[in-house]
Amino acid sequence: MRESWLSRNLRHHLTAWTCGALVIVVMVIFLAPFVWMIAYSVYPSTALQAGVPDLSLTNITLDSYGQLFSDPMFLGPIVNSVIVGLSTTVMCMAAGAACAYAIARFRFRGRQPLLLSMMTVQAIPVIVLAVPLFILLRSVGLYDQLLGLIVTYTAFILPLVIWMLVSFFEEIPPSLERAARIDGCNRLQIMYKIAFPLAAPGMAATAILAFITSWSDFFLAKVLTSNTAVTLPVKTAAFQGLFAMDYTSAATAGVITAIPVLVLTLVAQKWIIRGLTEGAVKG
Amino acid sequence: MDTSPTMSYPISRRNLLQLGGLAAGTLALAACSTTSPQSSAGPLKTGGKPSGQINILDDNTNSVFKDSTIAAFEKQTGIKVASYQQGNFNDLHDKMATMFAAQDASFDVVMTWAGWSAEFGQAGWLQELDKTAVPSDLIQPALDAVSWRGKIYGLPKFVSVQTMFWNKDIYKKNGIDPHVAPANWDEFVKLAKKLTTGSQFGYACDMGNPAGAYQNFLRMLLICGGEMYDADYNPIFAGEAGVEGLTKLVELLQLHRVMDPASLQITNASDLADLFARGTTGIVFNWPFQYAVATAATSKLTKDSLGNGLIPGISVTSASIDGSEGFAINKYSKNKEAALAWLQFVATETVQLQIVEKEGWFPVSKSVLEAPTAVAALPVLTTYKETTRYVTKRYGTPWGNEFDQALSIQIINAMNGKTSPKDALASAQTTAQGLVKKYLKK
Amino acid sequence: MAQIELISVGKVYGKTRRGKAAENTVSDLTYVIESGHFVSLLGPSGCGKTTTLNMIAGLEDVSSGEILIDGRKVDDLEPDKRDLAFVFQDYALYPHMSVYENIAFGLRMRKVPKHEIETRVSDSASRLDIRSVLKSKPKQLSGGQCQRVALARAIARRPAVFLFDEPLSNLDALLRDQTRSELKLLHRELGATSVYVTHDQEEAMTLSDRIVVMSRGRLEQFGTPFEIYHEPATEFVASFVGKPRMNLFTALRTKNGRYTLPGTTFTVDLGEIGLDRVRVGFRPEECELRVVEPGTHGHGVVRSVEPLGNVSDVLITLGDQQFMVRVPGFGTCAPGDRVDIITTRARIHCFDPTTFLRISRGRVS
Amino acid sequence: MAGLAELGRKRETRFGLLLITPAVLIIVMLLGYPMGYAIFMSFQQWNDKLGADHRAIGLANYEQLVSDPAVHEAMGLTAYFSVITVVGGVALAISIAILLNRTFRGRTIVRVLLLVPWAVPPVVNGIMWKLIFDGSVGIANTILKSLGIISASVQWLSDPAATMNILVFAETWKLLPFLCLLMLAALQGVPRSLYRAAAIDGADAWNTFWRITLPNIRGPLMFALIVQSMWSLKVFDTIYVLTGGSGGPAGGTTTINFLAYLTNFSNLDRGYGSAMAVGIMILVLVIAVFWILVFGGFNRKRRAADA
Repeated sequence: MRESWLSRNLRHHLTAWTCGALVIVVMVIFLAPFVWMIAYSVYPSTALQAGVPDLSLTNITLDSYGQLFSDPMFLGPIVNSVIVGLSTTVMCMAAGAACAYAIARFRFRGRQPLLLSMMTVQAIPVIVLAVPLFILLRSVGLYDQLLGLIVTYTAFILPLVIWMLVSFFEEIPPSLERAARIDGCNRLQIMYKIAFPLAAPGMAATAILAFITSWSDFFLAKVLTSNTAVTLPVKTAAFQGLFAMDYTSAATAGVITAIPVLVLTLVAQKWIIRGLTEGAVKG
Repeated sequence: MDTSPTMSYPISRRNLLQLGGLAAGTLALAACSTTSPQSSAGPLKTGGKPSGQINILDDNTNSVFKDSTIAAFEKQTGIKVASYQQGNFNDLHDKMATMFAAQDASFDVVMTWAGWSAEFGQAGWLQELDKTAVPSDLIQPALDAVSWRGKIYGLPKFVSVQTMFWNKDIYKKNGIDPHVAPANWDEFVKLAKKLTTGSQFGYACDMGNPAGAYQNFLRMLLICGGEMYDADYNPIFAGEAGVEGLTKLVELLQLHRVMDPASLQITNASDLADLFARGTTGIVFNWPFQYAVATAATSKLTKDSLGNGLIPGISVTSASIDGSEGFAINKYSKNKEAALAWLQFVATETVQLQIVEKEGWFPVSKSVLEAPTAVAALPVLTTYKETTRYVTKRYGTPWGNEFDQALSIQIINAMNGKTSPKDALASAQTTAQGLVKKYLKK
Repeated sequence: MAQIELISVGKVYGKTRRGKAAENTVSDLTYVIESGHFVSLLGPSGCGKTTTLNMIAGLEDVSSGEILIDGRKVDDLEPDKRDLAFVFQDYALYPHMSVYENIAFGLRMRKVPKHEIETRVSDSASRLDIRSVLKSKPKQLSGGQCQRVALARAIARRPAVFLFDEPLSNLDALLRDQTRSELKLLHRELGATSVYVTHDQEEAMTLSDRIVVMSRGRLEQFGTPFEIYHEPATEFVASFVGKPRMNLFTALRTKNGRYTLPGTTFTVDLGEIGLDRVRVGFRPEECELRVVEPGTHGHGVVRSVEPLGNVSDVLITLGDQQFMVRVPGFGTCAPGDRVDIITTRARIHCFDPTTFLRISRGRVS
Repeated sequence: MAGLAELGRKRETRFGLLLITPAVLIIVMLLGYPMGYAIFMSFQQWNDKLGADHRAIGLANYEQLVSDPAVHEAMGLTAYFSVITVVGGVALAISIAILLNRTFRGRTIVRVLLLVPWAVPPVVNGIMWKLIFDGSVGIANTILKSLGIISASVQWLSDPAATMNILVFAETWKLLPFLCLLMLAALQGVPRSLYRAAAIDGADAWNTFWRITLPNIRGPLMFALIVQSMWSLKVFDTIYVLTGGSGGPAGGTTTINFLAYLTNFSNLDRGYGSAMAVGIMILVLVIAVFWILVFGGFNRKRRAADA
């Protein structure tokens, strides 16, 4: 009896240790590349490209950050990205929340097909739309304009936003909205006094996802901007130019591009996962 | 409660207007995009006194324009340069193709080179220039870079030719006289072997992307005395010269092991320049800007430790490839005369001298090439003058992109020993024949 | 206070399309809820009682007929213009607002002055003894507290009409009884017209001035609890109201004019009603049992005895029917005993077997 | 009488439509119209380098699509890439999720940090892996050399197969964390009591996984497979940055989506390129339907067994 108890205990310990070790391995694989890029941005590249990388702390320098942040050619894209990201998010949430609310609450023909076609949009390769989109935006004077990027991103991100939000709105008990009607809210007030606050966590997650998606986009920004509206990923990729490859700057730009997204993701991770899984289960 | 449409709404009126505009644009789209470019009355001539304003799209190779040329141009001609935008070279092709396809006129002047002059010229997107508008003393490769099948689609802004750069420090370390360039390919191979020790390689190149693979093969083809196409654009590169050239290139990597294997993953000339500047590579064939990179403060080399000379030949004494750039005029431009004025201004002696002195590129006109101040500022100019005695070609064609892609697959497979150079080139030549047939049918 | 009048009110979901008939949820409801009355809508689930309540509230449109409140047609009035309060089955407390805000919300929406809101909130809160939780969020409250908040929210509004949608169904049994009594008191104090939806006949009986019994979207009976219990208008009402269920069976007229349960010796005298077949009902608590002498047959055999303490329910097999009799205490019979059923003290309910309507007749002994 | 009620319902519907309109309008105008335009282009002989005169050629572009060896090559690469990233990625995600579903100290922080790769924009992802796998200065060689695994630098990005594997690795690295968290959330939705019941019924770990865990995370699993399939077929940014915009070396990373890009923007063959893109879209949809059928079928079979 006693012996078998011991061995069972031992087995448990062994499993725990193995799993612990595995977790550490997984985390190293997941984090090391990014850490290495951070290293590239703070060490002079000569120190890292030596046979044995010289990682002494005295070598650390923030010069490349200072350099990039004092370069108007780099600051412009940062500002652009922030404006585009925020405006896209606001527009997505405004149009998306209204649409998702209607889909979740009102019965009308074509409701289900509408939701399904929203999903189908996800299947469209961006590449096919680039030329017609360019022509479209240029003909209304939105080429290389932040607004042009904003409406384009809004269109691309809206389906996902709606898809996620519908599941959040469906979760709100209809009786709450009936109560609000009795209490004297009109339909619009029900939306912004009851439904939106109640779906707030989901809406926050969705908003963050919208921001991240628009912030990270590369291809559309590449095609739809040329100079004044260039965004951060395009600028970052451009550090790989024919006459401009500069590993340190590229790494620094990479870190700068990734940081806001990282922070937002970490803050909202719980909601993001919930939003996507719930959409998955119901959609 | 009243739920009529008068209720305030999370979409502002301005947005609605914008959406309305989009709707209108949507309708306009079908109408505008299938029409042909408006046919102008033949090639553009210099005429009258141009005025108004122009917009210029350039790559980011030259900073001299922004620094001083534009101001000088505006002062002299009275034409205003409303915007001068610099794009990344790698992004420019897609950007320009998209713009042209949409018949966009936001840029009057666009940067071009041999490949694009052919491609966009044939597409009818570049304004053809009349012979009278072209300065008389242009160097031929410079003019080639802006021409396609006898039609001139722009004016060159600088000339670029690959020459051989070497690291004198490494030469000395390995007991080689650093002042003498190899007279032929065999000497070069011998030299490279001597320079290859440990993690140090005698030779490196950039053939990681299709254009790079094309360039490296073309260089080998030329120094073997071969040609890409005959006079009627029938591809003939898979002949003896081509096979010999590619074989020698493969040998550098596989047999002599003097080529840095990283060469196969270097996708652009600047990476190659950086690699050379790190001081562990004996020899590279690169564009003139290698001089600036190698003598920069961050480089392991200095002016004194940088050697420069002709690329050694195999069947010929020497040969090289051209990478000259120029400016062209957008076919849809509303102010072509003013655009032409800019093209001509850039080709003038004053501007060319500045490009040589400040940027390290070669000039487009013979007179500047002879100017003593130019040589003083850019020692490699001497080498360039020598290269003008030998073949320098690029073969820019409208099918360049497709061809480079197809060729590079074969070249890389040959480099990796997966096919023989002969089979590789035969296969690429078949593809090329198809492309030529497709694009040159009249 | 207000009078509510329903005139052939009907509700249809969906449209008649491609030959498919639309589904009638509720049809032809006509009755008047008098001012100050507490009226229950009673029926099994799906009978349309909640739909009716929602139509009165204005949460759903009326498909046909009309609803008048105090003589005024309210069909196109929004819910908040009908001067009524609604207590929902799941309470429908706004989770993102504190209890105070929940109670105050409806008043704010009506632009009631701030100090007035404060008085009313604290009034209703003290009436329902929830002053201590005013600052809490609904999530922190127990079910009973939520129920009280929902009531307080309705009271604070001081509406002319209270509408309750099964407000007690989410409470446990003990709390339910207690709250029920409080509701009754509350109604007496406030005196407002109340419409109360429930499927629990006990609640309906104890609370109501009038009961509306519904089944399958139709009105079965509208009347006082006494009428509902003692003079059920239809067989449905008879079987639905009363616990244990009324014994109902089909009786046939014999040659001697009495009616008999086929295959048994159990007969009953209904007088002259002019029907050969009739549905007859007895309430279990109004019948009595007598164990027959050994050797005699009796009406039936005791199948089981379920003692409840003060009374016992005895199930008897009567031919091919079951018959339930409620006897005092633990009773005197055991399964297997042969018994006679004595109905002398029982009120006999007769229903037409085709229309299921009550057949009026005098008391039969 | 009925008129009034009708009016109410209409008002309701009108309000609903009013709410939906802006979103639908934006999507239709900025996606629907260009999409239609692209489909129109795919039926045209539309090669910009051949001049501006286009003509309708019916299904010729699609016929070329079926017979083009370059497409076959790219489809092969796409299949290789997708199968590994989708099936392998999701399987790996489930394993890691099971690992992380155990209780251990620092679990929360591990889960949070897990999202780091997902948050890295694709462009940055490409740059990052270039820093690591660069043949001459990359850290991968340095580490492997110092561990004595290799003696000379490996030129990862010069060999088509190796580059493809790095691409697979890079994309899996980026998307795995998200899939992990998705699976983790799904795992936590499986009632504990089921595991206890299974343990009492004597199910071993393997059986528990197949008969309890897997059927109960079916919904999220299907979602993960569909989403990952879409992403895998549409991968672009990382290839672009990692290979210097070439899809090389030797076309080794030219997946079907990248080929569509090259056809459209390098070769300027808009008609054929559009046909290719439309083909990709159909492929994506077919695969999504495939997964739904696989899981729907699974569902039906189970029910039949239960009955």
